[in-house]
Amino acid sequence: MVHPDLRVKIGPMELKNPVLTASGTFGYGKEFSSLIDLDLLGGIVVKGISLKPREGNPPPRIVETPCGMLNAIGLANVGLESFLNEKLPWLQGLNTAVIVNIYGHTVEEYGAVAAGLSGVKGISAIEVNISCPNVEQGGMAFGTDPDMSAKVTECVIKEADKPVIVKLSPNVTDIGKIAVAVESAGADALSLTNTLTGMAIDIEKRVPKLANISGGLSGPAIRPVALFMVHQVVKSVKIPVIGIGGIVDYRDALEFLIAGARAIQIGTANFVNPKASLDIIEGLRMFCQENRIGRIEDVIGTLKI
Amino acid sequence: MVHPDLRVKIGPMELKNPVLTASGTFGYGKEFSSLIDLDLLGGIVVKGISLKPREGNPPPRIVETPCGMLNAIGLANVGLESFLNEKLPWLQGLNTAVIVNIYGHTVEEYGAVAAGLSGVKGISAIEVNISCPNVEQGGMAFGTDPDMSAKVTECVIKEADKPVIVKLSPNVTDIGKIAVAVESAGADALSLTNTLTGMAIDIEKRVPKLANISGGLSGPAIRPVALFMVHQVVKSVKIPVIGIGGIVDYRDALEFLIAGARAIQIGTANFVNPKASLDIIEGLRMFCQENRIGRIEDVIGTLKI
Amino acid sequence: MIEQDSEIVFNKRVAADTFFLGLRSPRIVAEAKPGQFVMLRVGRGMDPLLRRPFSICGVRDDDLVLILYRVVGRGTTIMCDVRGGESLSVLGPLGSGFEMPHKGEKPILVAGGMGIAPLIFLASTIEPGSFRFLAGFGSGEEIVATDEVGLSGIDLSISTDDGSAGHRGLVTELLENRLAGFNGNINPVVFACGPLEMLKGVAAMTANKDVQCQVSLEASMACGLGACQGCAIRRSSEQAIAYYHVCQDGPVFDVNALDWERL
Amino acid sequence: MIEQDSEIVFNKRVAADTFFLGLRSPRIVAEAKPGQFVMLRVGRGMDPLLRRPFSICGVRDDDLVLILYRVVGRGTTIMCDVRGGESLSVLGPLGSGFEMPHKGEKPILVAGGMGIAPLIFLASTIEPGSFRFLAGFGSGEEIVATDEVGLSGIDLSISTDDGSAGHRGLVTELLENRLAGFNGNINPVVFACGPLEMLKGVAAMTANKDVQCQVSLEASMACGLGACQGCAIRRSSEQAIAYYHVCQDGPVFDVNALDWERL
Ligand SMILES: Cc1cc2nc3c(=O)[nH]c(=O)nc-3n(C[C@H](O)[C@H](O)[C@H](O)COP(=O)(O)OP(=O)(O)OC[C@H]3O[C@@H](n4cnc5c(N)ncnc54)[C@H](O)[C@@H]3O)c2cc1C
Ligand SMILES: Cc1cc2nc3c(=O)[nH]c(=O)nc-3n(C[C@H](O)[C@H](O)[C@H](O)COP(=O)(O)OP(=O)(O)OC[C@H]3O[C@@H](n4cnc5c(N)ncnc54)[C@H](O)[C@@H]3O)c2cc1C
Ligand SMILES: Cc1cc2nc3c(=O)[nH]c(=O)nc-3n(C[C@H](O)[C@H](O)[C@H](O)COP(=O)(O)O)c2cc1C
Ligand SMILES: Cc1cc2nc3c(=O)[nH]c(=O)nc-3n(C[C@H](O)[C@H](O)[C@H](O)COP(=O)(O)O)c2cc1C
Ligand code: FES
Ligand code: FES
Repeated sequence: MVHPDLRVKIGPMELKNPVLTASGTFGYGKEFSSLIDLDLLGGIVVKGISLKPREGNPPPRIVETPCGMLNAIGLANVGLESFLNEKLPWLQGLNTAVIVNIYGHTVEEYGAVAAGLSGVKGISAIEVNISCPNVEQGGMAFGTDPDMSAKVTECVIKEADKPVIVKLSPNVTDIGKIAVAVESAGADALSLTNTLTGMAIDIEKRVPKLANISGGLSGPAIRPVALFMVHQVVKSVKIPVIGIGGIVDYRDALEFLIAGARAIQIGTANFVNPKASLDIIEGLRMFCQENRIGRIEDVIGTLKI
Repeated sequence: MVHPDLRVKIGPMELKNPVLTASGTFGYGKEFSSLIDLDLLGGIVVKGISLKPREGNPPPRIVETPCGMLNAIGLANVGLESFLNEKLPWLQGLNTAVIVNIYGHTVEEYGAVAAGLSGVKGISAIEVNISCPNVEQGGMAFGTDPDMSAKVTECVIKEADKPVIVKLSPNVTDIGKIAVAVESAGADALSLTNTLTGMAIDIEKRVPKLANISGGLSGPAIRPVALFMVHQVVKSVKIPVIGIGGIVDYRDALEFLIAGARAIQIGTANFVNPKASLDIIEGLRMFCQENRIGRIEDVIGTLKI
Repeated sequence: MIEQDSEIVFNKRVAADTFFLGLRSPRIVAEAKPGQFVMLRVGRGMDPLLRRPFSICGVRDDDLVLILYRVVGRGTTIMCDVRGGESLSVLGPLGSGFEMPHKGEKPILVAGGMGIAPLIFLASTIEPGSFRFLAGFGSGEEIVATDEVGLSGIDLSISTDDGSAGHRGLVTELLENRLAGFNGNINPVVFACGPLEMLKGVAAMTANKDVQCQVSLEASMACGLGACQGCAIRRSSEQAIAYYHVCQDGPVFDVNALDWERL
Repeated sequence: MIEQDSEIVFNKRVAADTFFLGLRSPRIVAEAKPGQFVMLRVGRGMDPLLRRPFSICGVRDDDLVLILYRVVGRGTTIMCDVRGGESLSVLGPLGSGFEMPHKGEKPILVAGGMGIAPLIFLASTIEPGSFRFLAGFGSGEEIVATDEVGLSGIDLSISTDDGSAGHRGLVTELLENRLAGFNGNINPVVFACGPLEMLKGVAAMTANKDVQCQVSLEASMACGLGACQGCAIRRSSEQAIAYYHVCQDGPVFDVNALDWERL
């Protein structure tokens, strides 16, 4: 009882604890390395990587909202090549799972990034962000259509030699449908949710507060929505689900685990409290101790309905 | 300049100002009458009325969330007959627009409520809540499907002798599509959004905090999402749009008006500050005065992109 | 009923995690009846969002509304940091209040924890010595039975869960003893407020018996005005409509009006 | 760089809407360089959510981090209510800081409003009398040029928009006069911080000219660590990559590194 077992399995991948940092909120890991011991984390999901480097959207890119924030970073990233050469070697030196978040603007681009990560050591899994605009189909996100979601998934799986996690968008009528389509396409796991689309207006200048007009809403504000979607998806699929959305403390994390998420990701909370992920791991440990729970696995999916 | 003109037209209906109170958050008006002068409001949207009285869901029905709340009232209401006999006469004595929010569990039920309101004096418009579960089609809300949304709209219009406002659900992939379908079906105006579906879990008892499992998220947390949807819908349709979602002060209200909403509704804010709607009207007046705007109409839709 | 920013005259600790708040609001004082409550807006921001309900624990000097509260979560943690001179938005008085005891009745006030708050107000309006006041607490350090909160000259029977003061055990045990002592001549009438489990115990001793009993209940609330229908509570099964609304139909109910099995 | 709860030693009003905050953090003091900043978490709740960035205005006694701030919105309104003895979570020091002036250069510090904060720190680290300090304010009551904030013994040239103190007009006019006075022998080097419009004025006088100039800029920030890419700012168009990140590449930039047309 003194040391509860926090390990969880996400399909073929084992994590030392269920707490990951979410893509885009933790840079390439190094940015937080002088503040916290990264080796204590369940894993790090790096900023979304595309085939070519991307500069991202013009500023302003972020705006605070009630208990949340909107971002329109525009998937700025160093690109696959620089990632492999400049960022990954440092990450490989860590003793934690490294998950590479990827995206593309065409199905083929997704496949190409996955291919580029094939054979590379020190990567525990690929997380596929399907919330990006599908340029071939007029900009509506891949992740809002079950068929396109499945296509992207298949294409990545074909090229990847690592477990494939598909990250779902919450901006859909029926997330269960998308989840099932992605599961059928062979994904090893699902993570959800990405940000809700939102907007804010500067009433003095009468312009959108974000140069990009709209952005993605994250933070505690969206937690109830994300939790409900996790609850729905867990009921719809058999593959493991990773919960994301507005988690700031261990109690929030427990809500997702109890709902059936096998791991969780911490996003916006990293900005508010750079130690949030470690505080959550510690909180889960204490919760298990106080409630005489030997393994965190025994908490997962214990929601009574 | 001393007295800016706050009047707005919503299709055939003229309001003394663009501030309405949202359905379900203001009872039948009377509940707030000892706190504020209701005659100052642009209008009151009463609690959703169904053909027969409904008791609503078992408690707990509400739970607070970060900058928001979840409710699962279950559309408890006195029913059409009691509304007409017991609630409406009092409302008719007011000098403000009274809008009756209605819903049904079948298309026919919607029509029947609209028919029951036909020929009744003192009702400025009907607002149709299409976010309720469609019992004939397995419980998915009418408002998540363009065809069903259109059907409900047509059926209500056939029976109604008053302007018909259709209130859209935000829990959809493409709200623009639903808006267009409802416009084509002949709606006079649209209001949006209703609540986002969400959930919260009691980690000690491992049960949902709401007896109904999920509920509708409202309050400032959802404002960016609602605003973006208003922005999208305003671009997609020609009929007037009423903005709803997380508005707590006149600055929030202005974001929606600038985005193109011709009026706004105040929901959860009524609980936090029972004077919220009047404070907003006063704030809009001051804003117009300070910026030498003669008519609030001149603010509507002035977003520069 | 009004809503206004009210000056905090004092906000002081009176027992473990327990604070006593004095708010200046002559208009609420003028209207307030025992059993009614107010809703306070804690903090100026939007988080926590909703007002918090608190029973009126008493009034003083024609202008002070008194509140006794325990720090249990985010809202009350913010509240206990507020100092005299600052102000809070108060909405009230809300709810129906107790039906006052009649001649020839022997009131027994039964409080569990912070449930003592509305009963202190009630006690202050009925003749001293004419009633019994039973109050249960978790432990001795939680006892608020002091002059400060308006309990001077009142003879309290106290119980604590841990036996650190008064009777060791539940306040319902005190009530049981008390009720057993009554003969047919005097009608005991019970006024109870406290945690649900305690109230269930009180109901078991009084519901559908010859003992009249009014209980003050809690529920999650959004509006406090009867507008949102959030605070529903099951009526006793004989009644046609399934739910009361605690904020408007209550918070005080006749014990026989509720469905205790399903509360 | 660290993140820790730090004790507030003082938090006092020093001019209209302007406060001076002393936070105990020996570890930040040990690392801090002029031009760097910290991010403070205001309030304990989740609203406002994000930390607020503030320049380090100085250090004192090996353990005090000094911050000068103006109340402009929700976060700073909460901050100005915090009292000595309470604590705030501080993250820092962040960013790159100024490149210190070299021998033979004549530093000119140009501040607009709260832009004075990092320049006060800079001034405290260079030889008294060896530099010029020009400071613009909205009006006389906003002037913070007092001993209290560490400006004793420094000869400030002041301008105010409304002429209520010093030169009536913009601080950039003071700079223009000053630059006009230089001959070829001495290299003026400008350090500027203030509102964007003011910095544009400074850039117009210095960019692609013989005058070296470092400007300290602001941007909306989420992380302050270079992780979120939220604080992007346009590089000058000659450069291959379009954006700097203010929190990491700045907040201090060489005037020639930025695309002033599109800022
Ligand atoms: C009519 C009425 C009168 C009340 N009178 C008093 C009083 O005189 N003194 C007093 O101390 N308290 C009273 N309460 C309870 C008080 O409202 C809650 O303790 C308070 O709202 C908790 O706020 P919080 O933000 O600190 O807790 P939160 O952070 O909201 O919650 C912390 C914990 O308290 C529980 N809780 C929250 N709200 C309630 C509630 N309404 N009822 C029961 N448990 C709750 C939560 O489930 C959670 O476990 C009354 C409640 C009602 C409905
Ligand atoms: C590197 C850096 C150093 C800074 N140093 C100082 C300092 O030493 N002293 C000081 O008083 N301020 C400084 N600022 C600005 C300070 O961060 C903002 O004034 C503060 O965040 C406003 O918070 P608020 O919640 O009160 O305002 P909000 O409610 O968030 O906003 C109120 C108004 O202020 C504007 N605003 C908000 N954030 C910023 C920002 N980052 N930059 C410019 N305008 C903003 C908003 O657009 C809005 O109009 C600095 C900013 C940066 C980026
Ligand atoms: C600034 C920022 C950048 C993000 N970038 C990415 C990204 O590159 N790829 C991705 O899949 N998700 C990205 N996200 C989404 C987060 O990973 C996460 O899904 C979302 O923020 C919800 O979690 P939270 O509420 O804990 O932040 C980003 C989020 C933020 C706030
Ligand atoms: C307690 C509660 C009850 C509601 N009941 C109804 C209803 O009966 N019919 C309806 O169309 N909308 C109902 N709504 C939705 C509101 O009218 C509004 O669309 C939503 O709350 C978003 O606005 P807000 O963020 O300002 O609250 C209800 C909302 C709440 C909080
Ligand atoms: S709290 Fe709204 S009806 Fe009771
Ligand atoms: S604020 Fe996050 S990168 Fe600069």
